[in-house]
Amino acid sequence: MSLEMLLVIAFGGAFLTYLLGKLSPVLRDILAVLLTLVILAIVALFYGRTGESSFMNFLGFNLSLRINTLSWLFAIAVATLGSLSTIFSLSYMKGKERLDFYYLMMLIVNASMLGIVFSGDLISFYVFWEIMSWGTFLLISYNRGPALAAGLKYIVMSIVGSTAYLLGMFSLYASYSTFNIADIASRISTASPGYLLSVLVLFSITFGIKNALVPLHTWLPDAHSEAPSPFSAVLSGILIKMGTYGFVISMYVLVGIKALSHLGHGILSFHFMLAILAAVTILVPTFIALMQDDAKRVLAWSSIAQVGYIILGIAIGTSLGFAGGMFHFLNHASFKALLFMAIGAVEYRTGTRDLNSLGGIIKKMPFTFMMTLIGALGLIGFPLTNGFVSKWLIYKTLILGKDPFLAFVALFGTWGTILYAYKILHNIFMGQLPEEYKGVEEAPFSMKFPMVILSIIIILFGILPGIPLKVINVIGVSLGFKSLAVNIWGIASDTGALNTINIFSAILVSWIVVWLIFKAAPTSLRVEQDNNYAAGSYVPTGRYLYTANFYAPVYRIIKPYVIDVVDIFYMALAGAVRTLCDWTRRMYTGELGSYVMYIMLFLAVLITMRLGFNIW
Amino acid sequence: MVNPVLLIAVPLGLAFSLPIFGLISKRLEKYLPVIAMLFNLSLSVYLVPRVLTHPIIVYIGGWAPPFGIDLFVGPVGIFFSVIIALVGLLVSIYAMDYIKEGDTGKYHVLFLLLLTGAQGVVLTGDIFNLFVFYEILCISSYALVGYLRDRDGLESAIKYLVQGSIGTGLVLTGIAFIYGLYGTLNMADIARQINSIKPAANFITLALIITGLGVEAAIFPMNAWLPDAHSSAPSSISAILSGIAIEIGVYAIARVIFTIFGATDILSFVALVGIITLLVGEMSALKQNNIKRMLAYSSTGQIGLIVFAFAIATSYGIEAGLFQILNHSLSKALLFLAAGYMIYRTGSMEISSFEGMGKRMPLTSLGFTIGAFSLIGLPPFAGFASKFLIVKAALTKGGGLYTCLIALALVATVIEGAYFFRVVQVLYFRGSNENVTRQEAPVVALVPFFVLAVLIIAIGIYPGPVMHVLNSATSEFVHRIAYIQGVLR
Amino acid sequence: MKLAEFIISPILAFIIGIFLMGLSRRIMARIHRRYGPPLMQPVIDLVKLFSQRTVSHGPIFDIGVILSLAGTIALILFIPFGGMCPLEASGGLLVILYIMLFAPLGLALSGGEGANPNISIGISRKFILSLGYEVPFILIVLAVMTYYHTISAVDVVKAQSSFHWALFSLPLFLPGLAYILIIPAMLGIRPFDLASAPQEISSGPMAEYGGKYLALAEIEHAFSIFITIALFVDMFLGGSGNVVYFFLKVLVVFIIGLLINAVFPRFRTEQAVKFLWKWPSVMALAGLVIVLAI
Amino acid sequence: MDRNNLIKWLKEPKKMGNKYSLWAVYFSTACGVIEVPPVLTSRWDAERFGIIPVATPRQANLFLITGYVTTKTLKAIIRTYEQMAEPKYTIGFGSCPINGGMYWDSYNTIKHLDKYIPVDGWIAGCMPRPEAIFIGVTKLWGMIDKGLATGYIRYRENYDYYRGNQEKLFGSMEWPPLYTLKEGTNDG
Amino acid sequence: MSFLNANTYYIAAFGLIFIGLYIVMAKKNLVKVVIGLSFVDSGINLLLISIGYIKGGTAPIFSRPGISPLKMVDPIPQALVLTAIVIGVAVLALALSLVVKLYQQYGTLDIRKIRGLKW
Repeated sequence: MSLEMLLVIAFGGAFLTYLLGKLSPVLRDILAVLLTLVILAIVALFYGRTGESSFMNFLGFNLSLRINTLSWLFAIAVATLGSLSTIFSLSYMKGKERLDFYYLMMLIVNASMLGIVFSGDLISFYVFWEIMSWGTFLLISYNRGPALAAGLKYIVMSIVGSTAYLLGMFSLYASYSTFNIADIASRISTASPGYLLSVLVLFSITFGIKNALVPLHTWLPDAHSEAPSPFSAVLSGILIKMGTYGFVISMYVLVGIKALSHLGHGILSFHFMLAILAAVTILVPTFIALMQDDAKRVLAWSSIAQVGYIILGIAIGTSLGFAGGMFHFLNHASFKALLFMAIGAVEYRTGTRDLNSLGGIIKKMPFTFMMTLIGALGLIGFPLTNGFVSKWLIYKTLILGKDPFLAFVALFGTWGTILYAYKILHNIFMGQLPEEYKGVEEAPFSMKFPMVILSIIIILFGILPGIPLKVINVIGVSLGFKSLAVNIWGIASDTGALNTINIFSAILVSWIVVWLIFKAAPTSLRVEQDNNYAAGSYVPTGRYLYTANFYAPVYRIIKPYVIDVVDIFYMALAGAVRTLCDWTRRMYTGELGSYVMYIMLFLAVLITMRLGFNIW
Repeated sequence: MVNPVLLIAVPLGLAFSLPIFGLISKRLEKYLPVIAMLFNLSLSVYLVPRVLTHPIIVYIGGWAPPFGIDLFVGPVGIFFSVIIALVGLLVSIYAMDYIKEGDTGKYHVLFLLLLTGAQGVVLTGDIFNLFVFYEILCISSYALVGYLRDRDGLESAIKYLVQGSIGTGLVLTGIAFIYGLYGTLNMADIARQINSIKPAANFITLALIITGLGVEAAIFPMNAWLPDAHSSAPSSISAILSGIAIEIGVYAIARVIFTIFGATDILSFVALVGIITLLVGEMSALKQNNIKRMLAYSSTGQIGLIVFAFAIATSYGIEAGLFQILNHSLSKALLFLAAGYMIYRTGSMEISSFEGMGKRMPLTSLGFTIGAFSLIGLPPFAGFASKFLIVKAALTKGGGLYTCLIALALVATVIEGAYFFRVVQVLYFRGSNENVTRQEAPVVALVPFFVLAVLIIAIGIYPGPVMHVLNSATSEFVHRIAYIQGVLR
Repeated sequence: MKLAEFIISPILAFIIGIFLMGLSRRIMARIHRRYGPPLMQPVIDLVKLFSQRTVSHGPIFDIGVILSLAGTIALILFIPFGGMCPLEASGGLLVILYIMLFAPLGLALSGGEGANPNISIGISRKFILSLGYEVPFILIVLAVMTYYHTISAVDVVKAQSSFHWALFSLPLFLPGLAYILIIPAMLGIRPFDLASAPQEISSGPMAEYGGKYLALAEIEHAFSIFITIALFVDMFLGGSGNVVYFFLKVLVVFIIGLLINAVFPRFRTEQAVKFLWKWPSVMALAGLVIVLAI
Repeated sequence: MDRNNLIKWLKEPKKMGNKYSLWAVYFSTACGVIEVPPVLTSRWDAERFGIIPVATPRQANLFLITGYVTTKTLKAIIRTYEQMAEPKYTIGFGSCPINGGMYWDSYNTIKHLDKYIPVDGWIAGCMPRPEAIFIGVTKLWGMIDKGLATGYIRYRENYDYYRGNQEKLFGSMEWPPLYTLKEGTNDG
Repeated sequence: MSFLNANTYYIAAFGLIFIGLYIVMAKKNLVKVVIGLSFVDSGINLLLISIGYIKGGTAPIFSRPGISPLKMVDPIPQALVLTAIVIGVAVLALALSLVVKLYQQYGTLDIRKIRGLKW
C-alpha cells in the first residue's frame, strides 16, 4: 500500500460517500465510518516505514510524498481522531441538514490533513493545507447563526497565514530552486542567520495562526465553539496541531537544530522568543477561559492555552522539551477531543451548553460525566493521566534549563486550568438538576464508543507513558536530539526521574486502604438531591441552581486585566479596513465628467512624470 | 489547412446573416451563435498544435506586410481565440434560455459582433486593424450593456460609451502619431523601426495608446465604467465582458508594450498601476451588497493582478499573467453565469437575498462556489496555479519593489477571500434551513456551469497541457525579434 | 526496610497530624483563656464520626472523598520524612505539586454531587484561594528547585545536610518567609478559612458531610497539616535523617504559625487573593531573582 | 470523667465517641439561645466536654431546641432534625418547648414539641442557666450510657405517627417522607 | 509665426480635441456631452488627415504622369479617416439613441441627476 493509494482512498472515498448519500443515508454513514477505519488501519500498518516518492508533476515541479516516524505519529493521530469523530457524528448529526455535505467535508479535511503530514515538498504541503483551510471554513460555518462570523474570521486569518507561507516558500525557492523539504534541509546550513530568521518568521505566522499562538489566536474561540461538536473535536484535537507539525517541520526539519541555535543569543534568540509567546499563550487564554460561560468556549480558550504548552516544549529545543511538547500534542488531541465530544453529547441531549443553566446532569448521564471527568483530569495534568507526564517533561525542561519564569507561567497556567476544568464539571454535571432536564437520557452508543476509546488512551498513556515516548524519542533522535532514557514507566534521569507505575501503585494502594476504612464504617442512607441543607428550609429544585458566576471573586480581580486585547485590535483593524474600503469606492461618484477626468489625469500623470521628472 | 481568417469571418458572416435566418424561424436565431462558436472552438483547437510549432501568418488580399494587413496566428492569438471561443460558446449556450426578453435577434447579432471583434483584436497583425476590431467590440458591448433598456442599463451604457469613446479616441490619436512617426501601421514593421521609447514622441505615443486601451482594460483609474456596465448588463453579457472583453484590453496593452515598443522601462510603473488597480478593485468590492457589482469590482482587481503579472516581464511573469487570464475568464464567467440565474430566481441583486440558495439551486451554488474558490486561489482549483505562478514570478524576479508589490497583492487576496467567502456563506449557511422548493437553473444553463467547473478543477489539478501552450505564448511576447522576423520574413 | 517505610511513614504522619490538630485546639483554647478539650479530642471525634450513620448523595459523593484522602496518603510517600522517602525517584517535587491536587479536587467533586449552594460557594472559594497561594508557592518551589538544580525533593534535603539550611541562605531566605506566610492559606485555617467558613457558608465543601465523610475529611486535614509543614522542613530546614528530630522541627514551625494565625480574623476572598499575590509573591519572586542572579 | 477509661473505649467505642463528642447544631429557635454563647465561649467553655457548635445538621449529633417553637420554626426544626446524622440527640431547652410556657394560648406556637420530633431530655427554666445546660448534658451522657437516648430510633420506628402529626399541623408537607425512600448502599 | 503657420492643422486638431474633452468633462447636459464626443472625433480625424497632408499636394493617382510622387498626399490616412468617420458615426448614433432612451426613462438629460449607479 503506497502513500498515493492512501490519499486516493481518502479523497476518493470522501466523494464516494457524498454520492452514496444521495442514494441512501444509511449506506453513507456505514461507508464514512468504514473509510475512516480503513485509513486508520492503513496508517497503523505504515508504522516504522520511511520513504519518499514523487506522485505528480505540477507546473514543472515534482510533488512528492514521504513518510517517516514524525509524519506517522501525526498521521495516526489524524486517522484515530478522524474515525472516532466520524463515529461520534453518526448520532450527533442525525436529522440535521445537509449531511452528505457534512460527511464529505469531514472526510476531505481528514484526508487533507493526512496529505499535509505525508507531503514531502512545500507545494503539496501548501495544497493540502489550503484544502484543509477551506474545508474547515465550510464546516465551521455549518451551524449558521454566529458560526458565520466565526467562519469568516477563520478563513480570513487563514488566508493571511497562507500568504505568509507562500512568501516563505518562494523565498526558499528563490534561494535553493527546489521545493523538496529534504533537499532544502540538506542545503540550508550555509544560509545566513538573517535569512533563516525571516523565513522562520514567515512560517511562524502561518503555523502560529493555525496553531492559535497568541497574538494570532483570535479565530479559534469563535470557530471552536460554533463548529459542530464532532468537528470541534477534530478541530481542537488535531487540526490546529497541523500548525504544530508545521513548526516542527520548519524549525527542526527544514532549518535544523544546529542552524537554529545560531539564530540570536540568549533572550533574543528565535527559540526564546517563541517560548515567550508560548508562555503568553498559556497565561492569558487560561484566564479568559475561566471567565467564559459557554462550555465549548471554555474549551476553545483552553485549547489555545494547551497549545502554548506544546509550543513551549517544542520551542525550548532540548530533547526533553521536544519530547514533552510532542507528547502533549498527542495528549491534547486525546483529552480535548474527549471533552468536546462529551460536551457535544450533553448538548445533544439537553440542547444547550450554557454553563449557567445546566446542572446536575450527572444523575442522568453518569457515563458522560465519567468521560468528562477523565478528559478534565487529563487537561489539568492530573497524575495517572497522560497530560501529567507531558507537562512534567515540559516543567522539568524549563526548570533545569534555568527558565523558572517560563516554568512559573506553565505551572500557574495549570492552576488556572484546574479552575475552569472544574467549572465545566461542576456547572454541567454537579449541583441541582433543573426541572427541564428531568427527562434527559444517557448518550447513545455511537457517542459513548469514541469517548471510551479516548479515555482509555488517556489513562493508558498516563500509566504507561513509555509507549508513545519511545516513538517520540525515535523522532527526536532522527531530528538530531539527544536520546532520552525512556522506560515503559517514564523517564530515568539524574536530575529527577519520573515513574508513573510507582505513582499509580501508591495511589491504588492508598485508595484500597481508604476504601476499606470507608466500607467498614456504617453504610449511609442514599438521599435525593433535594434533601439538602438549606438552613432548615426546603428550597424547591427549580430555584436551587447555584452555578452562575461561579468564580465571582476572581472575576472581579482579573476582569480589568484579562481582556483579549488582540481580538479587540484585530476587530478595530478590520473595522478600519472596512471603512477604508468603503471610502475607496466613493471615488466612483457616478459623475461622468469626473470619470473622464480620471482618464485624462492618468494620461497627464503618465506623460508629466516621464517628461517633466524623467522618472521612467 | 484551414484559413484562420474563418475565425473572424464565420462569426461576422453569421452575425449579419442572422436577421435573414430570423426571417425563416425566430427559434433559429439563438442557435447561430452556438454554431459559430462551436466552429470557432473546433477550429482554434484544431489549429493549436500547428501554431505551436510555427505561427501561421495570413496575408489579407495577398499583400505582404508592411503594405498589406496580416493576421498573425501565433500561440498568443490561438490561446486567446480558444478562450474566446470557449467562453463565447458556453455563454451562447447559456443565453439560449437566459435571453428571453426584448428583441433577441439583435442580442445575438451584437453578441456575435462582440466576439468577432475580440477574435479580430487577438489575431490581427496591424495596429489600425486592431483599432477597428476594438471598436467593433466596444460598440457592440455598449449596445449590449443597454440591451435591457432599463434605467441602470441605459445609464451605464451611456457612461461606458462616453468613456470608451474617449479611450478609443486616445488610441486613434496614438495610432496617428505612430503613422506620422514611422509611416507604417503593421505592428512588426513598427516594432522593427522603434529602437527605444526614450524619445518623448515615442513615449507620448505609448502613453496615449496605453491610456486608451487601459480604459477598455479597466486599469485604475480608468475603470469607472466597469462596475456600472458589468452590473447592469444581462448576466451573460457581464460574463463575456468580464471573461473576454477586458482581457482583450490587457492583451492589446501587452502587445503594444512588449511587441511594438519593447518598452521595458515603463514596466515598474505598470506594475505599480496593476497593484493599485488590484487593491482598489478588491477594496471597493468588500462592502458591496450588489452581487454583480461585487463581481465587477473583483474583475477590476483581477485585471490589476494580470497587469502586474505582465509587468514582471520575465517569462515567468508573462506566463503567470496568461494563466491568470485563463483562470479569470473561466472563473468569472462561471460566477456571472451562476449569479445570473440566482438573480433571475430571486429577482434581486442583493447578496442577502441569496439566502438559502444552496438548497434552492444546489448546482448553481456549487458552480458559484467553485468559481469563487478558484478566483481566491485555493487549491485544487485553477486559480491556485495562476496565483502560484504569479508569486513565483514576482519573487524570482527579485528586488524590493516586486517583493513589496506581491505582498500588497497578497493582502488584496485576503480582502478578496473575505468577500467571496461571505457570499459562499450566504448561499449555503445563512437564512432558515427549512425545506425550500428546488428551482434549479435549466439544463441549458447547467451545461456551461458543468463545463467551466470541470475545466477549472482539471486545470487546477493538471495544468501541464495548458502550460505547454502558455510557454509558447510567453516566448512570443518575450522574443520580439522572432515576431518581427516571422511577419516580415 | 524499604517496604516498611511504605507503612510506617503514613501511620507516623497520621499520628503527628492528629496530634498537631489536638494541640492546635488546645493552644487555641489557651489563647482564648479557656481550658480547652483534651489532646485526644480529635481521635474521639473521629471515633464518633465513624460510628455515625449519615447520608450519601451518590457515587461521586463517596468516590470524591475517598480520592481526596487516598491522594493525600499517597503524597506522604513522596515526601522525605525523617530519612524516609519511599518513592523518591518517581517525579520529585513536581509530582508533589500535582498530587497535592487530589485533596481539593476530590473534595470538590464530592461536594459537587452534594448539590448544595453552600458547597458551590465553598468550592469556588477554595479554588480561588488555591489560585492565590499557588502563585507564591510555585515561585518558592521553583526558587528551591532552581537553586539546587534538581527536581528531586530528596536531593534538596541532601544538599542542605550539615546545617546548610536553605532558610538561612541568602537567596532562599525570602522564599522561606513567604512559605511561612502562606502556610495558613494552604491549610485553609484562619485567616484564610474562607472556604470552610462555618458562620458564612456552613463550612463550605463539607456542608453535606456527616459521619464517615466528615471523618475522612478530618483525616485528610490532619495529613495535610503534616505535609504542608513537612514540605517546609524539607525545603528550608534541611529535613532530617531522624524521625524525632524531624517531628521537633515540624512542631516548632507549626506552633510559630499557630501563634501568628490564632489572633487574626478572616479575609474576604478578594482580600485573601490580593494579599497572597502581593506580599508572599513578591518575596518569593525576589528570592527567585536572587537565585537566578547568583 | 471516664473518657480516659481505656477499657470502656475498647468495649464500646461508639457509645464513648458519641458521649464525648457532642456537636451541636447552631440553630436558635428563640430567646433561649441567649444562654448558649456563654456556654460555648471562654466563660464556661463547653469544648472541654467536646461540645462544639457546627454549622450544618449533617455534622451535628446534638440538637438544642432553644426556646418557644412557632409553627414556622417547627418546619425548620423538623427538616434540620431529619438531616442530622444518626445517632442524634435532642434536648428541649426552657419551658416553652415543654408545654408552651408563657405562650400556652398563642395561636401559632406549638405546645408539645415531642409530638413532632422525639426529644431525649428537657431542661426546664426560663431561661435555664449555662450550668443547667451542663447538667442536662451530663444527664444525656448517662442516658447514652444506659442506652436510653433512643429518640432517633423512636423517630424512625414511629415515623408514621410523627409524620402524621406534622401533616396535621402543616397540611401538606413540601418534602417527601424520609423513611419511605429506598435505603441505598451506594458506598464507594 | 512660422510655427503657427507650419502647424495650423495640428493646432486646430488638438484644439478641437481639447475643446471636446472640456465639454465632456464639464458640461452637464448629455446631448452636449455627446457633441463634445463628436468634437473629439473630428479633432482626431483632422489630426489623421493632416499627418498625410502635404501643402499643395495632389491626389495620389498616377493618372497624369507629370505629378511627382513627392507631391502626392499620403492616401492611407485618408482611408483611416474614412474608417474612423464611419466608426464615429456609429458611436454617435448609438449615443444619441441611448440619450433618447435615457430621456424617456429619466425625464431629464442632466448628468448630475442620472446617477443611479455609483460606489
